[in-house]
Amino acid sequence: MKDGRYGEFGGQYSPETLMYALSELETAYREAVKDPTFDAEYRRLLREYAGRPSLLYLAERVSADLNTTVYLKREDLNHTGAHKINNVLGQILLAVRMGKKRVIAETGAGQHGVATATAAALFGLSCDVFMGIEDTRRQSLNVYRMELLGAQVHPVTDGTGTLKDATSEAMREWSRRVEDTFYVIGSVVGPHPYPEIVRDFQRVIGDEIRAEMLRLHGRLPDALFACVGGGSNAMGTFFPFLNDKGVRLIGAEAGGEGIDTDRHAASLTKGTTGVFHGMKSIFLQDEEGQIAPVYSISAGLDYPGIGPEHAHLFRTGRAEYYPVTDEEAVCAFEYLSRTEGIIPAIESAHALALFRRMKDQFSPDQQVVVTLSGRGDKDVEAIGEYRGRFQKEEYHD
Amino acid sequence: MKDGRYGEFGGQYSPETLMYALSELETAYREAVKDPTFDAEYRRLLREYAGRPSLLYLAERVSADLNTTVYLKREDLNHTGAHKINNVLGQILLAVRMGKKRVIAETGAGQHGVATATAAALFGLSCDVFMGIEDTRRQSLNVYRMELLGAQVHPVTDGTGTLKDATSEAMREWSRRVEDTFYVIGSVVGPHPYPEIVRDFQRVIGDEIRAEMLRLHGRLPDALFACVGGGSNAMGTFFPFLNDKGVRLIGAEAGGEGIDTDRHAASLTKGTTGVFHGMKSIFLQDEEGQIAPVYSISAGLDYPGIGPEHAHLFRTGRAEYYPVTDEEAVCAFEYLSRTEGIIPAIESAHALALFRRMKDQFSPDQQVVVTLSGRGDKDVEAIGEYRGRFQKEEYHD
Amino acid sequence: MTKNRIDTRFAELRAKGRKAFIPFITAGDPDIGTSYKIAKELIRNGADLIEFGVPYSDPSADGPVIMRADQRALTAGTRLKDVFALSSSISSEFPDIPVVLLLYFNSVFVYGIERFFADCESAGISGVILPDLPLEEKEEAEPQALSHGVYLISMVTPVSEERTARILGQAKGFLYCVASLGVTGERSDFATDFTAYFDRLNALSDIPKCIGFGVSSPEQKASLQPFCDGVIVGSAIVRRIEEGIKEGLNSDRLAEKLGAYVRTFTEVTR
Amino acid sequence: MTKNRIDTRFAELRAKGRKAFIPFITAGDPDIGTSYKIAKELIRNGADLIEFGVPYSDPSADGPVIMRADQRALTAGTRLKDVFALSSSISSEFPDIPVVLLLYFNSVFVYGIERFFADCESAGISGVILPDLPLEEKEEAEPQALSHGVYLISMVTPVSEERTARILGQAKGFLYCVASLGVTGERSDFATDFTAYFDRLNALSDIPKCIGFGVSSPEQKASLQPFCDGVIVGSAIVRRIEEGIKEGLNSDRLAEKLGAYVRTFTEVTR
Ligand SMILES: Cc1ncc(COP(=O)(O)O)c(C=O)c1O
Ligand SMILES: Cc1ncc(COP(=O)(O)O)c(C=O)c1O
Repeated sequence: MKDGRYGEFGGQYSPETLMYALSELETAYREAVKDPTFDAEYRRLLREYAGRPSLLYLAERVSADLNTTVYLKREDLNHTGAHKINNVLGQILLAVRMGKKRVIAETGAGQHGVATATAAALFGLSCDVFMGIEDTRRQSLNVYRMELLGAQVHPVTDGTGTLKDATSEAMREWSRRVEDTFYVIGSVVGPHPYPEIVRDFQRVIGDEIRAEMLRLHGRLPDALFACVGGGSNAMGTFFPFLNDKGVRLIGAEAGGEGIDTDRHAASLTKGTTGVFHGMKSIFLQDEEGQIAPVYSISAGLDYPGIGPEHAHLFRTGRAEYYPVTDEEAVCAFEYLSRTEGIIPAIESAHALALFRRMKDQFSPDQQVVVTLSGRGDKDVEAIGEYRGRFQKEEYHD
Repeated sequence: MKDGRYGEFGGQYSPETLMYALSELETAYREAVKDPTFDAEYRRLLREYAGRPSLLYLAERVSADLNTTVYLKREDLNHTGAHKINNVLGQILLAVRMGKKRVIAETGAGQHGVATATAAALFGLSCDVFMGIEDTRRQSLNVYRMELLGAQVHPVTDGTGTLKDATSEAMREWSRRVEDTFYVIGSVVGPHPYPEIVRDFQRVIGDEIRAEMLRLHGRLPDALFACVGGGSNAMGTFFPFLNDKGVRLIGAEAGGEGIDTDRHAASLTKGTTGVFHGMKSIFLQDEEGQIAPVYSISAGLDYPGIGPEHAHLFRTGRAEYYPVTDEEAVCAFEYLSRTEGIIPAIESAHALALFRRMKDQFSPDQQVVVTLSGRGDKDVEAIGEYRGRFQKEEYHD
Repeated sequence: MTKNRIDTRFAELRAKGRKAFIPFITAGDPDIGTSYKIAKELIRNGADLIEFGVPYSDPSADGPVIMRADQRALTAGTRLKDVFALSSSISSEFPDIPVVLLLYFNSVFVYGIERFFADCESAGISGVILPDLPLEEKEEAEPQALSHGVYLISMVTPVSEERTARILGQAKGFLYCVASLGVTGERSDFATDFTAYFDRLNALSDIPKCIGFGVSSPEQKASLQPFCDGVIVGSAIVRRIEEGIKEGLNSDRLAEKLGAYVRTFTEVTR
Repeated sequence: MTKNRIDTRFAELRAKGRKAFIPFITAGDPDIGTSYKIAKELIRNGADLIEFGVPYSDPSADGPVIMRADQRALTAGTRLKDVFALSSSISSEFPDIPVVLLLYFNSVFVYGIERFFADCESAGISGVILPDLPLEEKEEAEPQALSHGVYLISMVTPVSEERTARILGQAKGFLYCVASLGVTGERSDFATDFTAYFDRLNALSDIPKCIGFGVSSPEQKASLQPFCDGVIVGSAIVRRIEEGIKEGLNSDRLAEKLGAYVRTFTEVTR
């Protein structure tokens, strides 16, 4: 497979303004991975700043309830509360290595923006984050967090005011300031080499799962579940197992209000091949390639495409992907909160919801790992609204 | 020293209705600590649920800026985001061991309530949390979190509607349902045996600091800083070092708008000996023992007293305590966010602020540990308001 | 040292085969002058002892009715010296009626334990109930109390379990038998099995036993009296004071109203 | 296969010592009929080539002015067939004027690459600019384009660095020289050192070179022309269309207004 291609997917469909920067990035990255001090510093930051390794948690009450053995990979316990920090620390180290003084990022749920602002603060870089205006409302707490971390948050009013528009705007900004700016992409999307870089920085999730499952059980898990927005936590989870045919790799897409409505973000299930945001992949679009407005209760999954490597795994059948509705995700969100005392990100709740739906495909002696990509504090208020709860007057004294 | 006494402080100043329950608790606790399976289960939960050990983080940029070596003990990375979970897991295990099916708790910042609701969910116990009405407003996100975890939150309208009133109400509720209810106290306060139990369940903080500092440097730190509300994170930090005279133990109290105003919660600095909430300790009160209304920007420090063991350490001079104003704490909150990409709880920011003020007492070759008792997500909005920021219109596109 | 009025009083009542009626009011609710008038009316209408609550900022063993009364009394500026003055007036005007204070230990501790009991003695106070000073902590105050002829009244509850014997072993004056779990406040019903409760208590000691916490009607009083030597009524009375205040009654009318209310208790199965 | 109009056009211009003026409009803004009228006026007022933008939902290389134009065109229901029809009319009415499309590669890819260029050929389209199909990905479309006599116009930027030689090595028709970093949109000033930029370009190839991205006034055009063979003006024109729409001009008035505006460019240093 040629560099940057995953079967027919991937590539580098970028404006010429960015092409030199992309090749510079690729060169810097190839050098960095060969440099042991880079890897050592990245590992040190994961350990001593992000707090890795993250827990592989045996969810006993869920296991008993669903009659399987379920482990949760607790990315929610990372500093800043999601898997996004793994990737950001790697990219920021690259940015520093390349002598950049300024970083930009797009963000959906705000987790990637918070992670980027965090790492930028840690390295004293200036940081601008682009966020759809709709998402700044859905995730206002994260807007505040980024500002506190010293980042400028730019609400993007174009289009649907969500992640795709934030991404477009970040790309525009990068092309304006490509010489002094490093663009920290938040998922396994965009032009090559981003999908590869982000996957490499997220594979620590799957590497840890693998090592821990071997340590605990002397064998690999039977299935891995993860949610897919752009697909970084899923790619990080799946990648180290790609050649282990016995391990089912299962992704949960945002089914929104249902894939028979036009209110969803189930790119693989309902999308077609296209070229957008620098990559060839599978997108929700019309017959002329106009990108469809998408929807999910989860800001982090509210994206009309998916990383090219997932498109390839989907087409080749190596991984499976199914849509999960808002309602199923919210139920799983509540279920895990009450059952294990763990409030998951609404994104991650999609993965758990999918596992709950598919539980009968697994026997009690099989082992399943669900990646909890982040914590749900950021979502609590929105879920309350979705449920029509939290009328303060209801309180009794 | 007699059981439950710390010099002149401590004791068991409780209504007769609760006395048998307290002795039952003490008996159960004494048996539990002797039972290796109890300790093993507690340690397992700390490791596999709370995510311990928590990181001891070398804050390089802060160290460079303040010209000392500063480690942060990262309790903010624990599941649920604060040190409170350490204690709660221990007490819930005790509750289960005692056959209780229901737990209650008071909460200030909401962190203890969230931790209790979390552990109650994990063990399938019913849970009621009492929270001052003022605090339900200051920390509304945590109210939502507790509800999601299946707890009932009862806003307390008495008095100043803060932690002291929530504590009184929890005690009332306990006396109503003492037979089937376990009262999970959130700090090293209350009647014996609570201060001892909570300290024992929090000493893991100090034990880990000690082991890690010895591993890293072969010697003990020169000073430990922690904030004191009731005093549990500070007691957990200090306790394993009580006999190490070379280690300065330094607590930060809530100085509010200044200790020369009547808007603060600096119990040790301005308080006198008294008896309240079941313990003899030092309280902010008038000449007839009426408890003073107190204030702090930090809901978790907004309490007119302190645990009896701290009162003893204060009187004997083994530990030092100084007030920190709201403004100093907010500055430290912002400082750490921007400098290290770590948003601390506003409570914890008091400890860091105190260290910043006292930095000249430490030379660059000395090592100081500041306990970051929790993460600041819960505070971001309130701090924004304090600063008069976050007018959405200010955004530029 | 003279004989404690409490002992005298219960001896008399036992001799007559009567049960004590002990009303409680918060001193200073709504002001100390009115408390004085109310107290006199209570006594005129049959109170055998009188219990004054000392208002406290954070009454953690009390329910909402008494919490509000404490708040009113504090707002009116009530201080310990006022409570002593009130007690002094009542105890001198009614030499047979024992005056008992109910207060949180902090009020005593911060005032100074020795000083407090000395002032009790001067004010003619016979007993002090400290709901948050259990057996285990009592030695901190009891020597001083006794040296001034004041009894620390012990409380016992249906869940005191094996502590019961120890409590009864050292109780003086009378035993405050908590009728049910929880804080002060009226109960429409008690879950407690009074027969078993009092069999246990009576087997342990002969001391006069009064039931309190939650007694809310003359009928309840009537049904509890057979078990014990007296009944304490607090929140039900304090609630009438609150109502009277809301109705805008002046202090004489308020005192009258309370007198009439208390008569409904004392008239029943005297 | 006939000679590509672009080559003919630039040969003529060079022969006359003239510089090309290339206006850009979004096809279908505000509707396809008006675009036709505007295009004719642009040509009558001196356009040497005409560039039609194909409206796209997410034009990530465009600034706000063209984003809004795309939005208007899509709202009006503009589809590729309309753009082909428009191009067809213009290319047949003005046999000398090359028509060039600017669109995102996804529009081509999803339509079908072979089908797309076949339809280009039928519509008399001479070139296609695909801003997100760089050198590295070009082979995916170029064979089909060329087999239908359509040039894929290459872009080069001041930050193409060592890529510049490769780009120029394969460029056909003319070279789109991006004037400055960033997306489309008017600039009051350029940071670019045009002398150095074009020395570099001219040393590498003789292909006609046109400057685009950000040219906002006749004066700017005048100052850039000496460096190159032509100037492309997009956002400045599209902004006048937007203004005309806001003023409520009908399509004839709008076309007239644009004709007059464009004349200010073509009159200057013709
Ligand atoms: C917690 C969480 N999970 C998942 C996602 C989706 O991203 P990805 O598919 O790249 O993991 C996001 C994106 O913001 C997120 O915040
Ligand atoms: C993060 C945090 N730190 C500190 C405190 C103060 O409690 P303590 O002094 O018992 O540690 C609280 C109380 O809620 C808290 O939430």
